[in-house]
Amino acid sequence: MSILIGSETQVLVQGITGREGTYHARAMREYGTKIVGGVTPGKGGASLDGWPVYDSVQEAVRHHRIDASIIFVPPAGAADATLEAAHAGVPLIVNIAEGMPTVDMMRVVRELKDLNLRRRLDGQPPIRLIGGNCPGLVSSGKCKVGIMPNRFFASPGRVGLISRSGTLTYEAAALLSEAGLGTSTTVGIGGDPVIGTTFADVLPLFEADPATEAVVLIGEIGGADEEAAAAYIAGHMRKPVVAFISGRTAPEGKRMGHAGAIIMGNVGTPESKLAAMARAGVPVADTMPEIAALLSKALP
Amino acid sequence: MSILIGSETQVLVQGITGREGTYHARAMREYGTKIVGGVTPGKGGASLDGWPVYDSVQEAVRHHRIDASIIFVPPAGAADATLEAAHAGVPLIVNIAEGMPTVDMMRVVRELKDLNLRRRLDGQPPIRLIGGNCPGLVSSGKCKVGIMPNRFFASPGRVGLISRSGTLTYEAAALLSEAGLGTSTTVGIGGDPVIGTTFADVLPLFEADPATEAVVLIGEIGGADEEAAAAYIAGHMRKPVVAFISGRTAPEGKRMGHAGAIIMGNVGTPESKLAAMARAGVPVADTMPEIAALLSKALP
Amino acid sequence: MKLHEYQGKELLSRYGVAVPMGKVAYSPDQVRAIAQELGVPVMVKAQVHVGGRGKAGGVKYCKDPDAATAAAEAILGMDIKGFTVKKVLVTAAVDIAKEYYAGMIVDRNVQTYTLMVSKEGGIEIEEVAATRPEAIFRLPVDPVAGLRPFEARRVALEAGLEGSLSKIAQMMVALSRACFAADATLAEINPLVVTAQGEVVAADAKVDLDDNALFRHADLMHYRETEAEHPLEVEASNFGFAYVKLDGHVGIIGNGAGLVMTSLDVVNRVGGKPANFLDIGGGAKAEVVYNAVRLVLRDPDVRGILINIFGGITRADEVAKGVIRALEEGLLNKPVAMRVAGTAEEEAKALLADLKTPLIRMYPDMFAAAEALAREVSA
Amino acid sequence: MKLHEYQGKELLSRYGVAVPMGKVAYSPDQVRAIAQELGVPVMVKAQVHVGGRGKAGGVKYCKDPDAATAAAEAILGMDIKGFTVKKVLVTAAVDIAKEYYAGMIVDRNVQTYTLMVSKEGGIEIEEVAATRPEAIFRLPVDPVAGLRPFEARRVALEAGLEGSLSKIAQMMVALSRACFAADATLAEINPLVVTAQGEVVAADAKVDLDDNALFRHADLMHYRETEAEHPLEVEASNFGFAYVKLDGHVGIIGNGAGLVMTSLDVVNRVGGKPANFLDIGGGAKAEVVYNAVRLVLRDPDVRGILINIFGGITRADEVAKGVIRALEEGLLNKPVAMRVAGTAEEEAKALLADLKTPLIRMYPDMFAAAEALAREVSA
Repeated sequence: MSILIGSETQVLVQGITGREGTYHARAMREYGTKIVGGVTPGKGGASLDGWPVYDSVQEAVRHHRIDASIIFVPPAGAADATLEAAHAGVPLIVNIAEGMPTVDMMRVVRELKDLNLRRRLDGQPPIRLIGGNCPGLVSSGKCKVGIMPNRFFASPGRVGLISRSGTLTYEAAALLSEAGLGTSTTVGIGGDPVIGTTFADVLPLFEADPATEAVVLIGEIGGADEEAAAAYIAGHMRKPVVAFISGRTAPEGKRMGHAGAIIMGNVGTPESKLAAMARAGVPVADTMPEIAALLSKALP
Repeated sequence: MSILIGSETQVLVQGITGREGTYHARAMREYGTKIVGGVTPGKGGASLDGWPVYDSVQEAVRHHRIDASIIFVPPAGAADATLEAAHAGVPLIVNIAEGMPTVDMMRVVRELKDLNLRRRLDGQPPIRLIGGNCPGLVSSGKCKVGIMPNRFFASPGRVGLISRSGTLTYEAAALLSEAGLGTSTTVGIGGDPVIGTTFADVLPLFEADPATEAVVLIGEIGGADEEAAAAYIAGHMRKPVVAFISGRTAPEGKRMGHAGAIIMGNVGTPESKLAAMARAGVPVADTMPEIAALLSKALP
Repeated sequence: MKLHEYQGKELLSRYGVAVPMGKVAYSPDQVRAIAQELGVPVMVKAQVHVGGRGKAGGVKYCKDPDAATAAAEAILGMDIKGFTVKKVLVTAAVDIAKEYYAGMIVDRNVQTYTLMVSKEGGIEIEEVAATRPEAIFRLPVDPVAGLRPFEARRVALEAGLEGSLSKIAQMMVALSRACFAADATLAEINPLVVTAQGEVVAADAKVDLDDNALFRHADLMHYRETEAEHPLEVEASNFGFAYVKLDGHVGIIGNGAGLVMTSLDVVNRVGGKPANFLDIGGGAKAEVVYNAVRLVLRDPDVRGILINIFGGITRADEVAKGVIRALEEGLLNKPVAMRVAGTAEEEAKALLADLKTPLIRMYPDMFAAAEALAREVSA
Repeated sequence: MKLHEYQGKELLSRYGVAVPMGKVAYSPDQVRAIAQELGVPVMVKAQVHVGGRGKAGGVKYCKDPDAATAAAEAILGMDIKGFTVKKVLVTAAVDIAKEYYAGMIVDRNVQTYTLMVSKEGGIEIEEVAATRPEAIFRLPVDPVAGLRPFEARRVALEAGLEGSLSKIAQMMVALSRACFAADATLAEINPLVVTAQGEVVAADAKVDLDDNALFRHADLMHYRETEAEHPLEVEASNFGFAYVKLDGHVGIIGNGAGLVMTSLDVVNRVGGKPANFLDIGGGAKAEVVYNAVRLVLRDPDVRGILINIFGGITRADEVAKGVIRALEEGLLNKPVAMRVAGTAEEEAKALLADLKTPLIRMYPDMFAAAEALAREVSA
């Protein structure tokens, strides 16, 4: 078992004929992902590595059951590609694009909310967006819809991993493998200020997932997603959660790489995040290796 | 009984301190309408004829149960005033403003649809907008939320009246009084291209209203609202309906006063409207006085 | 408000619609100068507020400045369906590979704009709509978000448009942006041309603006050309009347658009021909009615006037006073058939009954009034 | 991208925010000329990318051109928190009746902008937020529809703003329009002034633009002032690095924003002080790493470099090659503590182990690397 994706997930690659799109489509296939085709407007009818290329997502969904779409499109077109997938009814959209204007993401998130209201009234499941500016998802050993290096996700295991950071996700996954714990599903939610799915959206899925026994949450400074996650954990989670927060010594007002990693006044401070985790009874690792130790303590 | 409004309806007047607003607030009170107050931004705290004036609709709803709001605001501000009332939860909004940009109305109608989706999910009744550029509603002898001259609506009666035109509404009401039939509720839906409530929205209410025994529909050239009404009548109405269509000899491409009364190519032609009414078995009066005659024939 | 092709192109290009280089000219010399400046084959196109320029010979392809000058000489001053050509657009001729159609129109039935796209560009879209409606693909455009690129691509694909998909979609998105920003009621790019080089350009543009929204477009008011409208329409709009010049002999004045339309219908029904549509609006005073009567009388086609009033907010006696003033000032030289009812009906009838003139007659209903007048003016 | 007050006002005024007349000046003579032209008492205001100008004496009220010239002489060249004042804004002084605050900020928690309004204008909003959060009224702004006048009025009323309600609301709506149109991440009008005459003007403006959206704002690029940024930040941005200059002595290079932030944390934890944040991004080749090392070494504050790599898409051996190139070219004159793990970790370690230099040392984890380096550079 895993959350959001699994061995049967059929994946579409938007921007498949671009350099990044082609590279990662191949890497996903190597991992075991069922890629069924790709989209590049204007290149419909072509084929790549045996995959059919369509002009639009709508055309692709006419030919395949699409469970998820992953977007490799330059930041200026990423919002449009996301909406294209959403309006075609693709239930899971993973947006990799780095550098999208924040206003574009605001509008995408707003439109998805509307669309999901309508879907709810029609009895359809909601459309979920992961990212942008995220590494995607891996269901260890089954399916990857993302850009994570395959090697760190070879050990299916007991721990659900959620992170705002790419490299730290890989490092955490490697640590969990080494510690013999392994990962169940890994979700990189992305480092932008406005994103489709937050910690608090993913935690309930892990809580309900039989394959997940504990959760590692890798947060960072900026915003209040970690605080919201802590509130959710305190109120609803029975499985143990261990957190790590990066940027704890970053100065105020400086954007630390990620557009979302910035302390503005008293918003997004590490103090607030650490206090929220403490209130929720979530142990926070001071260093990455400490994560495994804290987990071992928490797990039965 | 009547539809949409009745003797208990509490009405707010937006733009009450303006010339039109004041004049019609008084005329409505004379008719018997329960006006509970008015709104003019920046004049909150004042009073007019004993009515309290508020700065915003939100403030007004804090002090009164508001069942309906009528808008006397210049066209440039009418969309905003409508949305203000809608977001404050006023269930019936009557927009009198003549000369609103069509794009403004498109956006208002779109937003109301969204708002009503949300309300539906929350188990709340929808918000209904009548107009713009309409004379409003009268429940004969009980309540007027509009600008119709009171004298033509003195005879409560058996006929529901819906119209895209103002003066023809008054004339029809007068004819129905003279004929001894009288009106139950009269709804002026307005002559603009994009309006909040169409014939087909009002017909089901008359069909369900015990006080209404027959319906008179006064349409005109332009658009396809009459065709949609005919389709509804054919499929769902048991009560007799008599129609009148003005502009039957108007030339193509000329805007006949109302922004919506224009034949564009083969859209909005009288032929199409007459054919639709014929298919639905709805007699169409050639002259206004004929309406009463056709009704008398149709009524039991 | 209707825009000329050159105005429409100027407006659309502000929002990102690519158009061929070009300028408007008022004389053959100016046309020569522009053609020389462009340095390529040009089109010389009559700028008139009426369709069918091409068939009338108002659009010419010219391979050099001499040909352009000759074309301008032929076209300037030409009469096209009653409109005299006073200016031409001189524009670089485009190397057409494909001709498509894209238009946005206020669509009452979907309560927003509908985008219409067809593979069959260059010809009258009404013709396509009438004969092969399946050749037009339609999409209601969200009035808050506007048309999005993915929607534009979808419609282009469904309509079977070929080549330069992204550029075609971009043009449609720009067209949509222009409509919302400038409050167009109609904006057509016809033909939307894909050139042999794969570029996408608007070779023609037809744009109508929403009169109700002009108050927020001070920057577009210079597009207004009072000379293009009927002089009486210009004057009526100064008075605030809804007035439309028609081609008959019976002047029509009434209160309320529906009632005036109905008066037109009645006049037609009894065999008369309306000379105009004139709505004095709600609550008109004697002065307004007086001005309406004067205006209608200034139309040389008018042989008599039908005044049809159902007093609601308007008082019938004010209407009577306005007509009487015109009579007293000696302006009334044509028969007036009046039907007055509703608010202040009795007072109006009393005022009119006192008159000792054969020119003003009262009738109990609009049918009788129209019939008598139609008989009189056709006699 | 941060804008100066005069740039922010220019931008906001394009969207309808009323601002006092004014011009930017670079010399006392220019200031005199502008003050004479304005012909009213003026404010002379330092234009620097840092807060607290007022307290530092960088803002002066001047009743006539002589006073303005004297103020300019005092302010131009002044040092404010390390920034030299090179230009001043000369602007008509406004007749303040009320001072309010209005700001729009990208708010991650509501996934759109939040409009913030307070009766307490003119002072630092962070201070109000910290001490009396109830004095700030907030409204999430629909990112598709933007702020609507009725919403702006509602917030103004709730916040207790008095007088000129419609004009205050109009200014907020214009502020919102500017944010969406120009992709601002922050836009503050502080104070938002209601004058004694009932006019509403933005007496100050602070605007930050979204760097990710600059590609669609060619018209705003001239606001960029490379001189205002740290020279190394300018150079780093030319290389495409996410680089932030900090005030310590330990240079930091890593791959991935999270990992670099964590490296900063570790250095701080062991008592060191980071000199910078530098993220080489994903998939960097040797050349990129070489440039990163060179860039960090050009910072005179740097006494040693921590290189922390967890190879994912980035190969650790490419990182090693980049560092070795810097060494071989003789550029490396400070100690480098390296932690390499992940993809191509073994290859990287083999390359580094071959080196015969005391300058580059490998550590098994980032903690050990940071600790050793911190000890070394503080010795």
